[in-house]
Amino acid sequence: MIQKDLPEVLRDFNPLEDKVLRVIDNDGHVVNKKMMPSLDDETIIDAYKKMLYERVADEMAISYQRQGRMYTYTPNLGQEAIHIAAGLNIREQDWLVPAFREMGVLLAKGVTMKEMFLFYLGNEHGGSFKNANNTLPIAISIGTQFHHATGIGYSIKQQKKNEAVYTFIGDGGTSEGDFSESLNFAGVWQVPVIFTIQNNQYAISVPVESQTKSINLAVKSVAFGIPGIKVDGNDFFAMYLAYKLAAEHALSGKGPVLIEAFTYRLGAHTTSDDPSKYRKKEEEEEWALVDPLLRLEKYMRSNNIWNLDVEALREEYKKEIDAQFVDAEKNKAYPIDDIFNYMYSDMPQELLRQKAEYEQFLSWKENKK
Amino acid sequence: MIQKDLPEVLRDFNPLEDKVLRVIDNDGHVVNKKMMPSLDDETIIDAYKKMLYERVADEMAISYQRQGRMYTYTPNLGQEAIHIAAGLNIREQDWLVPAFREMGVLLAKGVTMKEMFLFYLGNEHGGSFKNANNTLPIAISIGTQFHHATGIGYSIKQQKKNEAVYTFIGDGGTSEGDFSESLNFAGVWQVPVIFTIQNNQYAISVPVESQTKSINLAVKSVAFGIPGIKVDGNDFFAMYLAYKLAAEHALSGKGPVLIEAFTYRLGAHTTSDDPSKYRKKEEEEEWALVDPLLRLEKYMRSNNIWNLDVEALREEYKKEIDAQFVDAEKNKAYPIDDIFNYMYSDMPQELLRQKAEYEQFLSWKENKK
Amino acid sequence: MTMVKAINNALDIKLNEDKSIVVYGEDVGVEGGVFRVTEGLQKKYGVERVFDSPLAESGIVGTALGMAVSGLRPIVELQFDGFTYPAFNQIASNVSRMQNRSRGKFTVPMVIRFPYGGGVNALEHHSDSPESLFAHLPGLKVVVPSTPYDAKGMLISAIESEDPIIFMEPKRIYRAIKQEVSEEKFTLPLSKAKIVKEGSDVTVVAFGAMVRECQKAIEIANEAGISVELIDLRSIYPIDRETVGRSIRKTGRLVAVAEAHESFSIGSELVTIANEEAFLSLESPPRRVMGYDTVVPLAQGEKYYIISPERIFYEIEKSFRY
Amino acid sequence: MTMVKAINNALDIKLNEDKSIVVYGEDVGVEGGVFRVTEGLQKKYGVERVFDSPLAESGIVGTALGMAVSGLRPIVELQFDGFTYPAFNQIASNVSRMQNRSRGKFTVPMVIRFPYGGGVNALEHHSDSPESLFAHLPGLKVVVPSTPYDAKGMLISAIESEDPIIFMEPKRIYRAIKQEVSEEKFTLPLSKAKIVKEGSDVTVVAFGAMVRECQKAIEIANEAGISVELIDLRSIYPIDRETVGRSIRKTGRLVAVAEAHESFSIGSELVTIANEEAFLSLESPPRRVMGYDTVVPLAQGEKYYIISPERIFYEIEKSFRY
Ligand SMILES: Cc1ncc(C[n+]2csc(CCOP(=O)(O)OP(=O)(O)O)c2C)c(N)n1
Ligand SMILES: Cc1ncc(C[n+]2csc(CCOP(=O)(O)OP(=O)(O)O)c2C)c(N)n1
Ligand SMILES: [Mg+2]
Ligand SMILES: [Mg+2]
Repeated sequence: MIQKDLPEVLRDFNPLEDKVLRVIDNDGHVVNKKMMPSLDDETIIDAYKKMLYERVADEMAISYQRQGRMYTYTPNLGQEAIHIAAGLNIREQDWLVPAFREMGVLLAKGVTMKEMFLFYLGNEHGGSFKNANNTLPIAISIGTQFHHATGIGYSIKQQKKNEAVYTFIGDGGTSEGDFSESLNFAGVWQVPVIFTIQNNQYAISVPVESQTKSINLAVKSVAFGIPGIKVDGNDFFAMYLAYKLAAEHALSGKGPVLIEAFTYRLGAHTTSDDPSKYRKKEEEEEWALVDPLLRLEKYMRSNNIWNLDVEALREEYKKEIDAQFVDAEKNKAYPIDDIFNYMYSDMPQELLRQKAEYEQFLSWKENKK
Repeated sequence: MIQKDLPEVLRDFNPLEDKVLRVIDNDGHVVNKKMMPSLDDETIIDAYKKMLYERVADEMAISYQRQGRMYTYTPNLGQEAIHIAAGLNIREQDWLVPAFREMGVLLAKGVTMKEMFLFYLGNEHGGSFKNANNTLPIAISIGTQFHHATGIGYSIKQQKKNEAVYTFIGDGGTSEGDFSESLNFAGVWQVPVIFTIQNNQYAISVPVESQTKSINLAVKSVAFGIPGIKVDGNDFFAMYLAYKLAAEHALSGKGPVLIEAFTYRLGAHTTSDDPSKYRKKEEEEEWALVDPLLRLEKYMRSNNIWNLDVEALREEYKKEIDAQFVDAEKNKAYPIDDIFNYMYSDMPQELLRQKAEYEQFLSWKENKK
Repeated sequence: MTMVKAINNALDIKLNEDKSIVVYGEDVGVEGGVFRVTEGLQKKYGVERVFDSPLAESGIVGTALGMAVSGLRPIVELQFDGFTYPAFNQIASNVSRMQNRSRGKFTVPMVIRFPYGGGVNALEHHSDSPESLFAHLPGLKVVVPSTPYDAKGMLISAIESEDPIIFMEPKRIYRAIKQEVSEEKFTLPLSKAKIVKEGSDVTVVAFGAMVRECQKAIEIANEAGISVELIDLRSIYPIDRETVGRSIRKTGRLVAVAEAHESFSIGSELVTIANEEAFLSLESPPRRVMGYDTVVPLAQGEKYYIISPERIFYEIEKSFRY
Repeated sequence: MTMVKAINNALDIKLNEDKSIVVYGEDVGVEGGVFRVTEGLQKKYGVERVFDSPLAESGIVGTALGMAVSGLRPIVELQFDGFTYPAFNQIASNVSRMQNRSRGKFTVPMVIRFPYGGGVNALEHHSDSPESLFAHLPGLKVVVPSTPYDAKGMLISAIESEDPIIFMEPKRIYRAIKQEVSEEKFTLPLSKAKIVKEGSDVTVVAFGAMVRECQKAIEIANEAGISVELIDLRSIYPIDRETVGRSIRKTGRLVAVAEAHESFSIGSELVTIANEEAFLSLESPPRRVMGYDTVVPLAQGEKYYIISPERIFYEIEKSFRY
């Protein structure tokens, strides 16, 4: 009954019945022909390569962190199908309001690995995503970003622009008040926002079963009168279709959509986290078998469009990514102005005074030597 | 499908289909025999009298405010069936976590009109509800009380007590993050809490249609995996049944229930509010016809248990209530200690110092005369 | 005009002038706000620009931030001081920080307005003075007018600022002071204090509804032969330390008056500024005259909490005679 | 023991002693907390008493209040300083006020623990020092230990208090300081400052991770022939003004060191107390040495923000030579 607002083709996937949109199965076989998005081979190959790139970038980042060359890092391992599917749909003029585990979508908006590294090296300039159009910085205070997305949706609607907003949250994030508030605002305002819950089944150590008793997360849409759909988040085609239809829905003025992308966090929460404290190796191994890259590869192989030399690609990406890291690592300059200059457009005297005092201290220190 | 957790007899009333639990119609005729709670005549007469008492108390309070003898007051007009039905079910040991528009339930817990008046005369002692067992003060910061109720529910469950919690919120309050968060916690913890939304269709001037796009408010329960039911809030019998079954459900360890009591705020939001600014006289008149007192009276008349002289009762209540008001009004004593003494169990030096300074000022002032 | 009218007038002027402005909050549309500050604006500018939001302060502020980074200039109303707290996380974690976080890629031109302060016999949560909480958060400017004229000019400046502004309105004098205020557009600087009255013996610093109480206290002081300089702070963050410092260097004495709880407050900040700017001139201990560290009492007890002209005079005299 | 171990030990002792105590928050159960402070407790006391909650700080604090008025004594963990803000409304509107609102019918025996402060190369929102925000709210007590010993004794006292306690843990020294601490139960007063080192020229007041930095600064000062008295505040609200005042009356000088933004802060409060308690003894302007009014920078910029022993010494010397 809420689902009547969904694009027709999705209506069979009622989260109230815990239905899941799926196009290929774990072996890469198409299980739902009707829903297979029509993508040409190049696009599929390109998608695989982008997923691989994100994977390699993650692996590299983890190793830099292990080498002590970078601070705590948040990997995306296992969630790449979601990101690349969103990334292929999001347009230059669309808005991206990220949480903190959507690197592939950021890359699609034009963020570079150098910027990502700079951010994780502790430099705010990395996190500003200067050249990524209509892209907000990473949101760390969980849930708050959903309100920003809804507000941007209001701007778009009020100014009659041809834009949509993509925003993301984790399964744990659905417990925050802001999650519910913002979906409710979005429903009332009927704004063009595509809300994605990346349900990777854990919030750090807490399994989603301890997070909520709702039958799934897509069903939460019912509370706010907006359409919701649960999608197999490790199925690139299902995710692609979901975003394509959600974008059409949003852009045609029909309001927001909530997508639950059901997936699994293959890695640790961050490089400071040790999942063996709270989950079984077997579980991880089981999910490794349905790795989104593996699944897409299987599909491509059985459809004879697999022509990739993954090892060669990996080497190529590694080199390219390492060059970006080294470039970021070189950037050790952090002028003291960077602390003060961006707090305000019109900097108050009070900050100028504080800076001047600090500079006095610095010159005293200099003189002591 | 969520509704499977509801008491069997309520399962036909699925909020997903926007069904409403109703026992008598607007003319007081029983429309659902099966659901008619078995109440003896005295109980029904007693319920009517309690509703009338709350009604008269409201009218008196409004007139005291108009006479300038009391500050802003929040009337309950039109919502009495909900309050008296809850009040007849809530037990000495059960907890009441009120919002600010449930006077009838407070009275059932042992709060007196004198206390209510004292509170609205601006004295905190009125709002402490000293003699009402397990009753929290009025909650003004909307939504916050739902968390308190859930926490109390946890205490009860953890300590295996035979207690339930009754808590209330308005339709507007369902938009606050705390509303959603607390239902989610309650679902995960499976606590014995009966959450009531008094949907009186307005949040001050804002109609419920501008508050949310969900098909009704009971359906919000689906997002948190707890049973929910929409009840005709002007139908005393329906409300009674709903509370009876919800209490059984909660007390048998089956977890929380969300009740939407669909009603109408017959009066102003508060005595400072003027509803003619935002709603039509005709709408008010229409709803006046389905006044819960009128409906119960019609039922009683057609079932030959109407033996009340309402005018006499009104006079009796007026006198009794006025005596309580006058008593409250007399209480002008407000020792300065009242400001400081209740902030802490173990009062910090800092407060003692502040009080001493103020007393120095007072004695200076005294000396000046 | 009253302050209510002046604020309404400022909103009207800016809504008319700048299509990117939107005004929303609880009951600000049809109802025109519980204090009637936004009266008539929805009718004039339509429901797309002046509207009621769902009842959720975090949502109101959080969505406004989204609007502010995407081409609109939202002005949101929070219904009372005590209901700013549900929005605290959005304010502290995002509104105040988005510009810094994005290294200036996004500015946050938005205004958060709300009535604050005591003295109106209100229920709990309707009498708070939370200025010190917001002033401690980096990235915000916090201002409070004390007259209809200032309210209008400062609000227009706030709306035109690229930085997020917390605009606190002293509800106690919403309608208590009438003043000739031009219907034309004018602006006032956001971070300048105003010397309300010059004097030589004691500096009194206040803002909002307390300015008027200080004026009454000064009359008593005059009779007692004490010459008071009264400064209306207007900006809580940043504090105009030049004006405040200069005055204290002249008088050697500070009495800082505000309604909030005294600990960790604007009063403490002013005492600190007195030390930083005028240490060698101080002739008596700079002094806070403020509310206690207690909940603001309900109507019957508020007389003890609220700061009377007499009490201000008492402190002025003590400072003077020290 | 490290401070992490000492806090764990305090929780263990109290959980064992008092069945009404529950411990919960994000990842405190199986995981034992992101800093391992609650490690092993769920195993020992069961999931009914030590457990993970859904991810919602307002919910964690709001439900704890419900528990506290109904017979339990909850100890909740908020994962980081910057994630206390979503709980701000529950803290400001209810936790701090329920006892007053109910005229003592209900007390609120609960502890809100969280790691705070900078110096650990963290992401945004993981380095804040929000003590001044909580200290301005009437009805709370705010404490910060600086050693494992204090952490244990103060936490046990906090748990036993009938009043709600904000218990801030300096994450930077969670494991940096080891100390002999008895495994037995002991308590420490919650509102007493500690004189860490006596001295006669300058009073330095600090708390949490800054105490250790001040100790380093004092070594430099010693060499320069300046005798510093170091006070570890331990209680932020209320401040032990007796101890602080007595020291400043002796030395005539105050340097207040803290990590938070300097405006409207604990530093301002200490300067004010110096004026109120020791005005006639002051020989130089009491001084705040604190963070700027900026977001705490990420790792690369944090060196500018963080307060070094050198900078503290610089201020001590300036104060001394004034
Ligand atoms: C408001 C807030 N509270 C707590 C945290 C600390 N924290 C960071 S990530 C995380 C778990 C998030 O889980 P989920 O939403 O499922 O996202 P995931 O990490 O799985 O992508 C927590 C508790 C935070 N960042 N923000
Ligand atoms: C957090 C918060 N925000 C705003 C208010 C101001 N306020 C008081 S009542 C009210 C409307 C409440 O509407 P509803 O929840 O439907 O309850 P009703 O008044 O209809 O019983 C508002 C906005 C408040 N008390 N608390
Ligand atoms: Mg997750
Ligand atoms: Mg209502």
